[in-house]
Amino acid sequence: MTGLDTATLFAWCGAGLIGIGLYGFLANRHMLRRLVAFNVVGSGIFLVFGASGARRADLGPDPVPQALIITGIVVALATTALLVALVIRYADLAGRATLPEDEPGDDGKE
Amino acid sequence: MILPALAPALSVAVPLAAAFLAVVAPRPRLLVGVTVPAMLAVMALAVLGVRQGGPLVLAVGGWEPPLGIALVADGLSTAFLVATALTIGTVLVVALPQFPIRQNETRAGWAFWPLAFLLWAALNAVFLSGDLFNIYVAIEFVTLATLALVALEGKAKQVEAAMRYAMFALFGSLAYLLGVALLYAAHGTLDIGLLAQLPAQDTASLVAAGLITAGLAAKTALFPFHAWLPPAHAGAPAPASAMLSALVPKASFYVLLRFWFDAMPEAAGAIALQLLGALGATAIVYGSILAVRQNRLKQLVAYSTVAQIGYLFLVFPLAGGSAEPQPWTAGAWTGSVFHAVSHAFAKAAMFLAVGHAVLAAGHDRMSAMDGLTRRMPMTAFALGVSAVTLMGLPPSGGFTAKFLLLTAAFASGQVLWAAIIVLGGVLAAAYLFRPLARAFLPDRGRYGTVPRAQQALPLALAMLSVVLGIVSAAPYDFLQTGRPAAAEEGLE
Amino acid sequence: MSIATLFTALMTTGGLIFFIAGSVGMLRFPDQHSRLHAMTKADNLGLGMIVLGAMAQAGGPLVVFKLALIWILAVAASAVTAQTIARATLPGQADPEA
Amino acid sequence: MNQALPLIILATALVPSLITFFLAEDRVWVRNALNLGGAVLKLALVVFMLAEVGRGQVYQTEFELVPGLSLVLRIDALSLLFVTLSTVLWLLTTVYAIAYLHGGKNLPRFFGFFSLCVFATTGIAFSGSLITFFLFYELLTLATWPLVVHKGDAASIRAGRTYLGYTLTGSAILLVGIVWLESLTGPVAFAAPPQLAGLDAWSLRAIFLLLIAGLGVKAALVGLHVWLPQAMVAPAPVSALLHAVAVVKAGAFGIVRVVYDIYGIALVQEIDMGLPLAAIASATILFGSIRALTQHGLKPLLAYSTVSQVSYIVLGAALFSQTAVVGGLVHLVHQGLMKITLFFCAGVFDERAGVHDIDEIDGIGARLPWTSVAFTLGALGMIGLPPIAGFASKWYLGTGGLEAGQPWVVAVLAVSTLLNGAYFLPVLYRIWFREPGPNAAAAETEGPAMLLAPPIATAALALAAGLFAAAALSPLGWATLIVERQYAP
Amino acid sequence: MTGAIFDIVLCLLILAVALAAILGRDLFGSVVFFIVYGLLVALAWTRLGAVDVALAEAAIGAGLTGVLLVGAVARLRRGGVVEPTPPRPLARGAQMGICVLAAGLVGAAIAGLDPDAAGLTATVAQNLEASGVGNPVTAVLLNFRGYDTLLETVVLLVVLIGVWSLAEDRYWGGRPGLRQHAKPGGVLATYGRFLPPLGLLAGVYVVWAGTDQPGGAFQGGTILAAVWLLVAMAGLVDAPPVTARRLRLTIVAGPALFLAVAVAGIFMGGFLHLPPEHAKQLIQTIEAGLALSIAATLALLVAGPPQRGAR
Repeated sequence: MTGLDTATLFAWCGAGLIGIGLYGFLANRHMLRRLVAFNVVGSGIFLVFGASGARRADLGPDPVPQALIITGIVVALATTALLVALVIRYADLAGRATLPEDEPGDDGKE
Repeated sequence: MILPALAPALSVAVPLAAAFLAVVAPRPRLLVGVTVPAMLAVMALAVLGVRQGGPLVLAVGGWEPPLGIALVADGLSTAFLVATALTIGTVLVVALPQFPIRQNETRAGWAFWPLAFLLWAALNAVFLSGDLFNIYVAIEFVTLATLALVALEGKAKQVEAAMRYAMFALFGSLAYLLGVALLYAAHGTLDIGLLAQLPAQDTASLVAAGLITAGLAAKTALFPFHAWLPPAHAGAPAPASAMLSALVPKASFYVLLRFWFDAMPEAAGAIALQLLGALGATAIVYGSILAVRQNRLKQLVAYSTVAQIGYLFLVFPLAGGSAEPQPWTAGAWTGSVFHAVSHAFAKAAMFLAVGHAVLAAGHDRMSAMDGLTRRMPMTAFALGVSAVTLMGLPPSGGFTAKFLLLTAAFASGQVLWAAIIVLGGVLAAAYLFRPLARAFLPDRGRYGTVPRAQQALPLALAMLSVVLGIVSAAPYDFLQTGRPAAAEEGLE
Repeated sequence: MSIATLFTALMTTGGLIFFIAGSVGMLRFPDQHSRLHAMTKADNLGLGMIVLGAMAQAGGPLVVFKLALIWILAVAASAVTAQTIARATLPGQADPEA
Repeated sequence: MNQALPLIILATALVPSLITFFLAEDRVWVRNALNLGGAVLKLALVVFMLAEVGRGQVYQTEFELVPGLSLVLRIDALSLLFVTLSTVLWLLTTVYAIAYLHGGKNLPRFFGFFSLCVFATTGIAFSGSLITFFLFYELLTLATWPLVVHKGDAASIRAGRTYLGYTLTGSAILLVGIVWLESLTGPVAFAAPPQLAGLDAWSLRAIFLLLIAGLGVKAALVGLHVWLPQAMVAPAPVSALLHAVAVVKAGAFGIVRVVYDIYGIALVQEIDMGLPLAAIASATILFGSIRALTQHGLKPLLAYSTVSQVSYIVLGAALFSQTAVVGGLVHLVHQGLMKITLFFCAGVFDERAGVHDIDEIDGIGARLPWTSVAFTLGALGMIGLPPIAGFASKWYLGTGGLEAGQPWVVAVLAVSTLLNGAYFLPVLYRIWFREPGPNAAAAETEGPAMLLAPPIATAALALAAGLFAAAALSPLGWATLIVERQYAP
Repeated sequence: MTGAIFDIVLCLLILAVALAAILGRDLFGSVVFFIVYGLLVALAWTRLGAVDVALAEAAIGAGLTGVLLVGAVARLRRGGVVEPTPPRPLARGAQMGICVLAAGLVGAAIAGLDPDAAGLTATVAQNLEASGVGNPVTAVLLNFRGYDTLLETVVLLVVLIGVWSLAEDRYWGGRPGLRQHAKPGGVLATYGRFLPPLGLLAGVYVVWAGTDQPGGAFQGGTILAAVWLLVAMAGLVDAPPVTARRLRLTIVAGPALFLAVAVAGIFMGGFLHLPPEHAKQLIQTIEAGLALSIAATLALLVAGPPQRGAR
């Protein structure tokens, strides 16, 4: 990946996104924020994957990663949809959107 | 004989079709009655095919890898397929009275059946797939079906357990996905067979290997990532937790086995292998200590899963890291597969039996076991036999696995793992005999019982793990089909 | 610098100015309604000018039609959103809209 | 034919057990017929084999479980000695148990595990390789635990927990020793002992220690014996069969196998582990007898006496002389006969006259004459008075000790005989020469024939074993045959 | 040259918006930034030449995920769920360290890659003719790696069943989601009538064009789901009850059809084998079935579990 052609640039951008997203995933306590972070990391990984498929500008982007990324995006959506439903249901039942052990102050462990 | 070649395809198609029917026309008695025998027939076909013609490789859609996806049914995958079929088959029959479809359809009554069949299809898809990205989709499929099953009861504790599980599972699948992406970027193929022939020492492959191992370890609830398993498996309804505890962590462990022993045999550095072994050993000790302190039955059995999963990871220091097989690698590798399969039967039997005890007593505290031998002798016997397997005492499959791992530990001079294995057995006895002893206490006649016909099923499943211990020569040879170099016995 | 590229450059800079005006308006204006006003009016006009500029570069009539369609849809969408938000935040009138 | 015989004999114990488990509680007749039938059939087969093996015929079957782990069943003279003892006493104990537990609860479970336990004991006797021995050794633990906790009260659950704690840890240590040994020498079969001479002494000593410690738990060596007295809370037939025949003897039998069929007594002496083993055995003998002195319960007294008596066998095995080995092996049978008589009588005293402690036993001779006679015969045999069997084994052990140049063995035997006398004679005195206490329950009749026949039979057998010791088919004769055929140095 | 500058600016913008989405103090703000981030990533995909992925990212990644998150934030705010306090600085520092390490690791792996590896572009091009479709991505998605897509559509079904099973027992049998209602003559209602014909046309076109140009069942299905949601929001139509047989048939139709074609393939040469001569028609039928089911499933996922009676 010599020089700064489009593929390398976006691959580095993807790596950066993974770092940012992972931080969001670890640091945030609110479930929806962690879900946003999860999607950011996901799209970062797809960016790395897609950029690695576009290294040969002359041949055009490699269709296999593209297909896999579309599958990945749909799977990520499915996971997000289930998580959102879980978070809403948990908020109705327990009145909070964080796991007990993440709740600062009150002891999570019953 | 083209029929066996269809076995891999059918073993995914049949449960999917059953699931679609379960969604549209929920008649569980009919569905289970048709699907379970059909699947057992398909499994018999697969075993026959693999025994005669060696591994069955099916290029889906006629496209050969690297372009298409190859479904591989060799000794290892067929063993897991058969274990899954027998376990889920029994669980479904046991679940029939617990999730009935009366005239007004209930939420859990409807949802359990499609989810169970889909989990079955997902597990079969994982065990058959020879393509790393396809494994990603199948593992995600397993995780989502498990999430739904864990939260099926719908109370705050279960939803919380599902969310905690989701956090670990999401991290796991992202790490695995990134690893697969890097591998494709580095080698241009995702097929395990083709990857094996490529040299894998460049940075991208090593980073990918690390990510894939971390991701799958999180999904298998290996020691540092085990916090989600006990609440999730204890919270789910008994038939569901039987499927979850017995099979789901095994799916991600199976992928680890495929990755480290088939895709990149030389890539593992010694430190990585010892680290995995150390984490497994800590899991055994930590899981057992926590299991001893539990006073709820389902929690105790769930923590025992955390401990038993530790045994599986001992295969890496014992047999990993080198392509050319030492005499003991085949023994250690087969030992860990024996452990995985016999643990699946025993754990499923134990969760079902505990489920019946909890059903009869109305609560899942230890006192639910009082006087079990008089009220429900078959359930007590099933608990006893499955406990024997989990402790690795003869004549169970667990003992054969423990013996193979021990022989490999001594043959390869890593005596520490031997001590851990034996200590694990004694600790397992410590936390399993506590509830079993209560079964002999006289019950004050306040608990009911479960019809005998239903009690027989967990017992049959538990006896399967004992049969595996007695008739173990045939499975041992069967597991060697498709292994790159089947080394001779583990001792000389 | 053929006429078309000159025309596009002119129109896009014009559009840009309206966009900046709209954004500044949205940030600076005191209450909800005036901010909405600034947003929808200025940005849509800016978008219209940029679309016109792009049309000049377009290949065939089909692309021109597609660009026009984009502009119409954008205008319709922002109009509806502005109306709904405005109604939702009218003082005192509790709109049951979910 | 000789391939299938061991399996058939094992089946005579396994089949009744599996069927009994699933019989309903009230099918008493079928259950008793099944168990007694199995016992009688087994006895017949064993007698047939006594003749065959006597003529030098060896039965062996082997089938491989997994490479490196194969099940070998082999009947040689030593295994026959143990099997004959266990078969005869199993038949008598079943008769006794049917009478003793008549009308009790959970009987299908009891008799199921009872015959499963005998299946395991026969398996231990027949095992032709170390790993097969371990398989049945483990199965014995699992089969005996439910019997120990049979009553289901807090005391027996606690006793069960101690029992498991000791036995499972012991078997874990044993497994480590076995696998370590097999990793050095390959699968270990008793028929062809592995060449251990080449291996370094230290690992041999370590393995020897592991094996003896693992087996020592069941052989109730001092320090590892705690579970035995506590397991006395189990019903009388359980403590009779288990602690006189099955469990303790399995441990001692295992030690004999390890010392003679794996290491060979010469090698044991060479890595100088013979003396420490003899020392531990002697310590246990004395310790058991001393503790028995201080007991005031009848069954704990018998338990501690078992602890000390089993170590006679271990002592015999540890000494470097043929006669000592013969003494040890024959004591395996004699102690079984005598101790089971005492346990049967203790059970009858408890059942018919409600006697648990020694001071309640005054004048029981008048009320339960037959049982008291049997008890006296057993007790005198334990002390070692001729002509009862006990004397023969002590005599051989003593001469063996002298032969092996270990005179202190005779001293140990003498002191232990004195101690035996010290705790048995007062009991005998109370039985015969004391008037029954004011509240002693006057039993109307001594009890059903099925309850009295077994103790009398075993007492008679003990006496016969002593009187006809010289005969070829007597335990002593058989023991000398074993030593000459298999362990001649 | 201008392309490189645009790319650099785009990357910086993406990273900035991602940071804003992660670190934003207000939850709703973060979600809005996430939607913007999604659109920018879609733009990045167009720059990389992967138009199919751009379409998918925009429609699914930014669009639908955005709607789900916005709906969730609104629902939590109505339930009075309060924001937890941020974590202790020490933990934050450690986590930052881990993330920089992770990004660095991925960067090292990328740097180590061979710059002119071509992946499977050539192989796909050779077999494109036999796959029966023009668009290579659709060829991979529905023919070469059709098995992946089959599993993926079933994943959507699993999640829908999972979401429905999170309903309260008393609402089972009811209609999914909340009852939307808008003033009959109001702006939203008229918009709800004005847009659907155009939306349906666009959706069906995208599904149809998928065989030879960028597009396909997933992107088309999402557009159709969006149209249905708009009409529902306009109060013109309501979701059928969860136990309705025809609703369940629609969500199962797509995967079931795909499975049927796959199993039928067994008699024509192998599981999921599409004979080249009529592969195109087969793929189009599969895409149509999938689009229908995906539209229904995605719409129902946004609507959520049943929260009201069946009246």
